[in-house]
Amino acid sequence: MSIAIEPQGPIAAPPPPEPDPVPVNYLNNGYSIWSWLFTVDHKRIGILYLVSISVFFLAGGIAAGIVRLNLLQPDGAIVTEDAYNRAFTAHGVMMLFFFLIPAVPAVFGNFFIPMMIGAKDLAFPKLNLASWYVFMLGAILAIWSVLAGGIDTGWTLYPPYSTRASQSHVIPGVVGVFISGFSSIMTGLNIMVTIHKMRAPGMTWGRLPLFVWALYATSLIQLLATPVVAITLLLIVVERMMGIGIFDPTIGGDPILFQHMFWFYSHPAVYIMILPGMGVISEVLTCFSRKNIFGYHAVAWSSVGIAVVGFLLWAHHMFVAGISFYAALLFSLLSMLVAVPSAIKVFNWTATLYRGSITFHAPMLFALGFVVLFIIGGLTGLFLATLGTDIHLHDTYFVVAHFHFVMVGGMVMGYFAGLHYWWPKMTGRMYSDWWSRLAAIIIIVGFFLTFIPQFYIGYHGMPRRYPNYPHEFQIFNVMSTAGASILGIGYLMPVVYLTLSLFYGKKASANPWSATGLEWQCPSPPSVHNFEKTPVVVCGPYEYAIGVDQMGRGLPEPPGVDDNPARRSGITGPAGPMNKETEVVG
Amino acid sequence: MNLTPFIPEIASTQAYQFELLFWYIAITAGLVGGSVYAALLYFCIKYRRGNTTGSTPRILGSHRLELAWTVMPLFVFLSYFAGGVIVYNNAHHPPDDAMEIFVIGKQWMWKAQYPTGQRVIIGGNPRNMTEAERESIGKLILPIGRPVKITITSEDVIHDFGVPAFRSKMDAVPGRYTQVWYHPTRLGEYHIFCDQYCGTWHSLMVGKIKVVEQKEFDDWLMGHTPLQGSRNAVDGSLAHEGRQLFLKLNCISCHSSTPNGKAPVLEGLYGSRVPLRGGGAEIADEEYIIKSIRRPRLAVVDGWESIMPAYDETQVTKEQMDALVAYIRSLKKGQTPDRTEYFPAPNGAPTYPRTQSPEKK
Amino acid sequence: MAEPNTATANDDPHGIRQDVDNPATLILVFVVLIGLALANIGISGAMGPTKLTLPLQLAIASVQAGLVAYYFMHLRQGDKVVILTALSSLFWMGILFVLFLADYLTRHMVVG
Amino acid sequence: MSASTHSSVLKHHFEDLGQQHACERLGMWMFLATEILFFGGLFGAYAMYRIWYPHEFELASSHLNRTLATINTIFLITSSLTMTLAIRSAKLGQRGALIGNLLITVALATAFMVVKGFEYAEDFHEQLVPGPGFGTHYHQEAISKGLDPAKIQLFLCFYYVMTGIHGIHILVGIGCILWLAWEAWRGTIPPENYSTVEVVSLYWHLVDAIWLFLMPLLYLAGAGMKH
Repeated sequence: MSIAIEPQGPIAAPPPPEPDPVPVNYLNNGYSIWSWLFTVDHKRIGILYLVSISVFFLAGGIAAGIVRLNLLQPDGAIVTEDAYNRAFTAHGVMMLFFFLIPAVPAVFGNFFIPMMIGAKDLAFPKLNLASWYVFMLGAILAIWSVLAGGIDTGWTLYPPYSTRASQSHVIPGVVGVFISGFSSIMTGLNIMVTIHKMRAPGMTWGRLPLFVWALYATSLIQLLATPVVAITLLLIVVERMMGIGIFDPTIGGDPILFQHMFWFYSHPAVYIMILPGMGVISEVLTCFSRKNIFGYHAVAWSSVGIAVVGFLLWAHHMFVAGISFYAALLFSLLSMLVAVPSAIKVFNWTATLYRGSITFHAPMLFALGFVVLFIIGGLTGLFLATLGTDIHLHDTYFVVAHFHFVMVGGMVMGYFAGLHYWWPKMTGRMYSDWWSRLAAIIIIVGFFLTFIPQFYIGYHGMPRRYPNYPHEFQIFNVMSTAGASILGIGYLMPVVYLTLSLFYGKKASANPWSATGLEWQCPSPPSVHNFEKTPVVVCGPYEYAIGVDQMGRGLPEPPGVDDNPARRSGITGPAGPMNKETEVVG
Repeated sequence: MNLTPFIPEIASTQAYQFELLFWYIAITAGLVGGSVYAALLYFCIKYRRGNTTGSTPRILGSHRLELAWTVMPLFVFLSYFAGGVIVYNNAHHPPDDAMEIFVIGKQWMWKAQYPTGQRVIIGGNPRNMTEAERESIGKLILPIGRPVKITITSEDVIHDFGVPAFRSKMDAVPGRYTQVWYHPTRLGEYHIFCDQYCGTWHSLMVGKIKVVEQKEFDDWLMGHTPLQGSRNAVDGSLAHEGRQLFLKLNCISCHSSTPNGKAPVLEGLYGSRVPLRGGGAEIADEEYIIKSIRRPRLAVVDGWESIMPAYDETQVTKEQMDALVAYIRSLKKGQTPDRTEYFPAPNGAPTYPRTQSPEKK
Repeated sequence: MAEPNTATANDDPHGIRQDVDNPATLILVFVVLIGLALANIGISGAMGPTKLTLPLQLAIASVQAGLVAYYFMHLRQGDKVVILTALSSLFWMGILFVLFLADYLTRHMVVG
Repeated sequence: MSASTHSSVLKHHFEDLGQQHACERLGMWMFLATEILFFGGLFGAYAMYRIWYPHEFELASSHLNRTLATINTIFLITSSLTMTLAIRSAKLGQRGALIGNLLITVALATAFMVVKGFEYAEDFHEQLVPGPGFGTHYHQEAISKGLDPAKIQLFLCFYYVMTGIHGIHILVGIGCILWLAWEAWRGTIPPENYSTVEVVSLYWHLVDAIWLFLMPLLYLAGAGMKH
C-alpha cells in the first residue's frame, strides 16, 4: 500500500470564521426560474429530479393511504371497488416508474457520480436536462390519466385486460410510462459513458467508490432492459387502439408473451431500484463504522453479477401463468443464483462493522434499517423463487409484503440514507440530528408493523388487489393500516426538518461526516464546476482506518458518539493522516 | 376458515407437501437471517464509538470467508430449488384416474362443469349475471380422498383459480388450457379466490369448495340429493350430447311437452314408477330406458299408442345410448326443449367471437 | 479511441484525417451488400419455404449487418468499450431469445 | 486549423477532443444497443409465433410486395454508403461534398418512405390488413390450404408494427440528417466536429441494418410460394 500523502488539509473547506463573502456555488449561481429550468449543471438537474420525485412519492403515498384505509373493513371502508382498483394502480405506477426507478440514479447518481469520479459534469449535460423534461412529460401524462379517471389495470398491465376489457384511461398512462422509460435510458447512458470515459487521473476501476459500481450496474440494466418494455408498452397501445394486436388470443396471440416481455424489463427493473440503494449503503456503513469495506471486489462484482444474472430469471413471476413446466424449472434454478450475490453483499456489510467504531447518526440508522429489512425481504424472496412454495404464495399478500420489504425497506431506506448522508453536501446545511434519528426509528418501527401482518395473511392465502376480503383477515389488515399510519408520519418528518434546515440549519462543513470520497473534497455546496483543478486519485475509496481521503489527504475528526454534527461546522480536522498505528488484517 | 392456528388448514396432499417445504425454507432461512441479525446487533453494541478508542484496523476482506459465504448459501438455495421441483412436479402431473372438472373463468365468475354435466357457477357479483347464472351459483363439490383434475381456461381476460387450503393456484388464460389437480384429504368448506387481477369485481370472483364424502358426492352427482347451486343443465356434458341426439333423432317431435304430443313427456321420468299397458309397472332406471329405446314394444306405457320405432345399434350406438340415458336422467320438470332449430354451443372452447380452434400444441 | 498526440502533421493536430475511409473500400463493401441483398431475394424465391430457407436468409442478413457494422459503422476503429457495447447488446438479445425459446419450445411438452 | 474553432468545438467539461469524440461515439453506440434491444423484443415475439405458426406466416408473407421491398433495400443500402462518404467529407473538411452527401442520403430516405407509402396503399386496397377489414379472399385461401386465417392476421400485425416503427426511425433519421446539413451549411461542422456526423451516421446504419433483417423475416418468408 503506497499512498502519497500531502501534508495539507482539505482544500475546499472554508475557513472557520463564517461571515466571509459567500463563494459562488451551484446554488447561488443564478436565482431565476430559467437558470434552473435551462440549466445543464448535473447538480441542479439532480435537484430538479429530487423535487419532482418527492412530489410523485407524495402522490403515490396518498394512493397507498387510500388503499390501506379502504382495507380497514372487509367490504371496503371508504371507496368503491373501481376507485380502489384505480388507487392501487396509481400507487404502483407512481411509486415504481416515477419514484423508485429515478430515485437514486437520477438524483444522487446525477449529482454525485461526476463528483465521485472527479469529473466536471456528466458526459452529455444537455441530454441530462432533456432526460428530466422527458421524465416530466411522461409523469404529466401519467398523472393526467389518473386525474382524468384513472387506470385500473394494475401496474403490470396484463392483456387482454389492459387491451380490451379495461374501461379506464390506459393509453395516456401507458404512453406516460413509455416516455419516462426514455428518460431512464438517457440517465443510464449518461452515467455509463461518464464512468467509462471521464474518470479523474488515478481513478481506476478498482478505486471507484462502490456507489459508482452500483450505479454502473444499474445503468447497464436501464440501457438493456428498458427498450424491451418500451416496445412492449407500444404494442399494448397499438393493440388497444386498433382492437387487434400480437397479444390477442382471438387471432392466435399469446397473452403470456406479454408477460415474458414485460418481466424481461420489470424483473431487472427491481434491480434498477435496489442496486443504487445497495451502493448508498456501502458508502454509509463504511463511513459511520470508520472501516474499509470488507471485500471490496466481492461487493463491486456482486453488483455487476446481480445486474447480469438479474436478466435471466424474469419468468419466476409466471410460475403459475401457464408457462412450460421445463421453463419454470430453469427459471427457478436461475432465480436461486441471484440470491447468492445479494447474500454476499449482506455478509460483507455485516463483516464491515466488525471491529469498527460505530456512530448512529441518521444515515447510519437508515443504512442499518436497510440491512435489517433487506435480509427479510431477500429471504422471503426465496419462498417465491422456489417452485413448490410459489404455487401457493404467488399473487398473495406474501408477495406484496416481500416486494415492499425489498423496495420500501430496502430502496426507500437506502434513498433516505443517501438523502441524509449527502444533504449537507447538496444544500450546505445541517439538519436536526435528534429529529432525524427519531424519524429513522419511527420509519423502521412503522415499517415492521405495516408489512409483517401482510406476510401472515399472504401465507393464509389472501390475494393481492382485493378490496373485499374474508372477515378473518380483518384484524391483520387493521394492524397493517395502523402501521402504515406510523410509517406515513415517519415519512413526513424528514420533509419538515429537512425543509427547516434549508432556512435555519447550521452551515455544513465540506466534510461533516469525515468521509473519504472525492465528493467531500468539494465545498458544501459544491462550486459550479465541482473541482478547481482535476483531482488526482491515489488510493481506494474507504481508507478510514488510515484516515485519508482518495486524494491521500488526512480526514477531519469524525463526529463523536454524542456529537451533534450540526455543532461541528467549521471543524476541518488535522492536516495529514491520523497519527496512529494502523493494524492491517487479512 | 379460522386463523387461530398459525398454519392454515391443510386440506390436500399437496398442501401437506407445501407445508413441509415452506417450513424447511422458513427454518433454514430463519437461522441464517437470525445469525446475521445477531452479528449485527453484537457488532453494533460491542463496536459502538463510545466503547472504542476511535481507531480501527484496516481489514480488507478474506478470500476464504468470501468463498464460504458464496458457496454455502448456494448449496442451501439449491436444496430449496430441489424441494420446490418435487412439489411442483407433483402439482403438475395429475394421476391418470383423476376425475376431470372443467372450469371456465369469466368476468367475474367461475363456471365449473362436471364430467356428468352438472354445472355450477362459483362466486361473482350477482348484479353482473344473467338470471340463469344467478340460479346456478353454488359451491364446487368435491369427493374426499379421490384425485380431481381441474382443466382451466378463460373466456375473456386472465384469471387465476386459487385454493389456499389446497395450496394450489393456476392462471386461466384465454385461448389456452391449464391444469391443476387436488387430492382432498379433509372434509369442509374452503375458499376459492381469483388471484390474477381481472377488473372491477376481481375481489368478488371468490367462492367455496366443499369437500364431502364419496357417497354424498355420488348422490349429488346423480341428482338424488339436491345440493344448492346445481341445476341439471348439462352443456357440454354427456347429457348435453344426449340432448343434441334427442333433437337430431326427432325424439322431440313425439316426446314433446305440447298438448298434442304423441308420446309421454320424459320430464322427471328417471327413477319414477311407470304404469304399463296391460297392468303392472316398472321403475324407470337405465335398464328400462335402454330397453324402451331398443325394443319399445316390449313395455308400452299405459294410455299411449305403441307407435315408437325400435332403434338398433346401427341407429343409436352404445355411446349415443349412454348419452341419451344421461340426458333423460337429467331431464327435470319444465326442461323439455320446445324448439328444435336452436341450442347453444357446448361450453367447451372459449367463446370469443373470432376464436378459432384452441391451441393444439 | 483516437490518440491525438500521435498526429504530427501540422494541419491535422487531432489525427482526424489519418483514419479517413478509403472510398474504394466503401464502394466495394457497398457492391457486396447489394449483391448479397439480391442473392438473398433470388435464393429465397428459388428455394421456396423450406426448413433451410430461414436460417440461410438470416445468415446472409447477418453477414450484411456485420459488414455494415465493421466498415460503415467503423467498428474496426472502435475502442474496446464500443465493441463491448455492440457485443453485449447482441448477447442480451441472445438471452431474450434463448429464454423465450426455453418456454415456447417446451410448452407443448407439458401434457399433465 | 485555428485555435478558436478548436475551443468552440471542445465542450467545457471535457479534457480534450479525443475524450469528447470517444464519449460521443460510445454514447451513440450505447443508444444503438438500446435500439437493438427495442427491435430485439419485437424480433423475439415474431420468432416465437413463427415457430408456432410457420405455414400461416409463410402464406401471409407471400402476399407482400417483394418488388417494392427490393427497391427499398437498394435505396437504404445506397443511403448508408452516402452517409459514410459524408463522414469522410467531414473529416477532410470538404463542406460542399459533406452537404451533397447528406442531401443524397435524405433523398434516398425520402424515396424509401414514398415507396413504402405506395406499398401500404396497395396493401390497404387489397384488404391485406388485420382486424375487421381483413379480406375475405385471404380468409378463404387460408381455409382452403388448411391453415388458420386468424394467424394470417397475426403476421399482418407484425408486418405493420415492424415496418411502421422502422418507418418512424427513418423519419427521425431524415430529420437528423437535414439538421446536420443545415449545420454544415452554417459551417459549424469543421473536421474537429466530425463526430457529430459520425454519431448520426451510426444511427442511420443501424436503421439500415434492421431493414436487412426485416426483409427476410417479413418479405422473404413466403418467397417462391405458389398460389
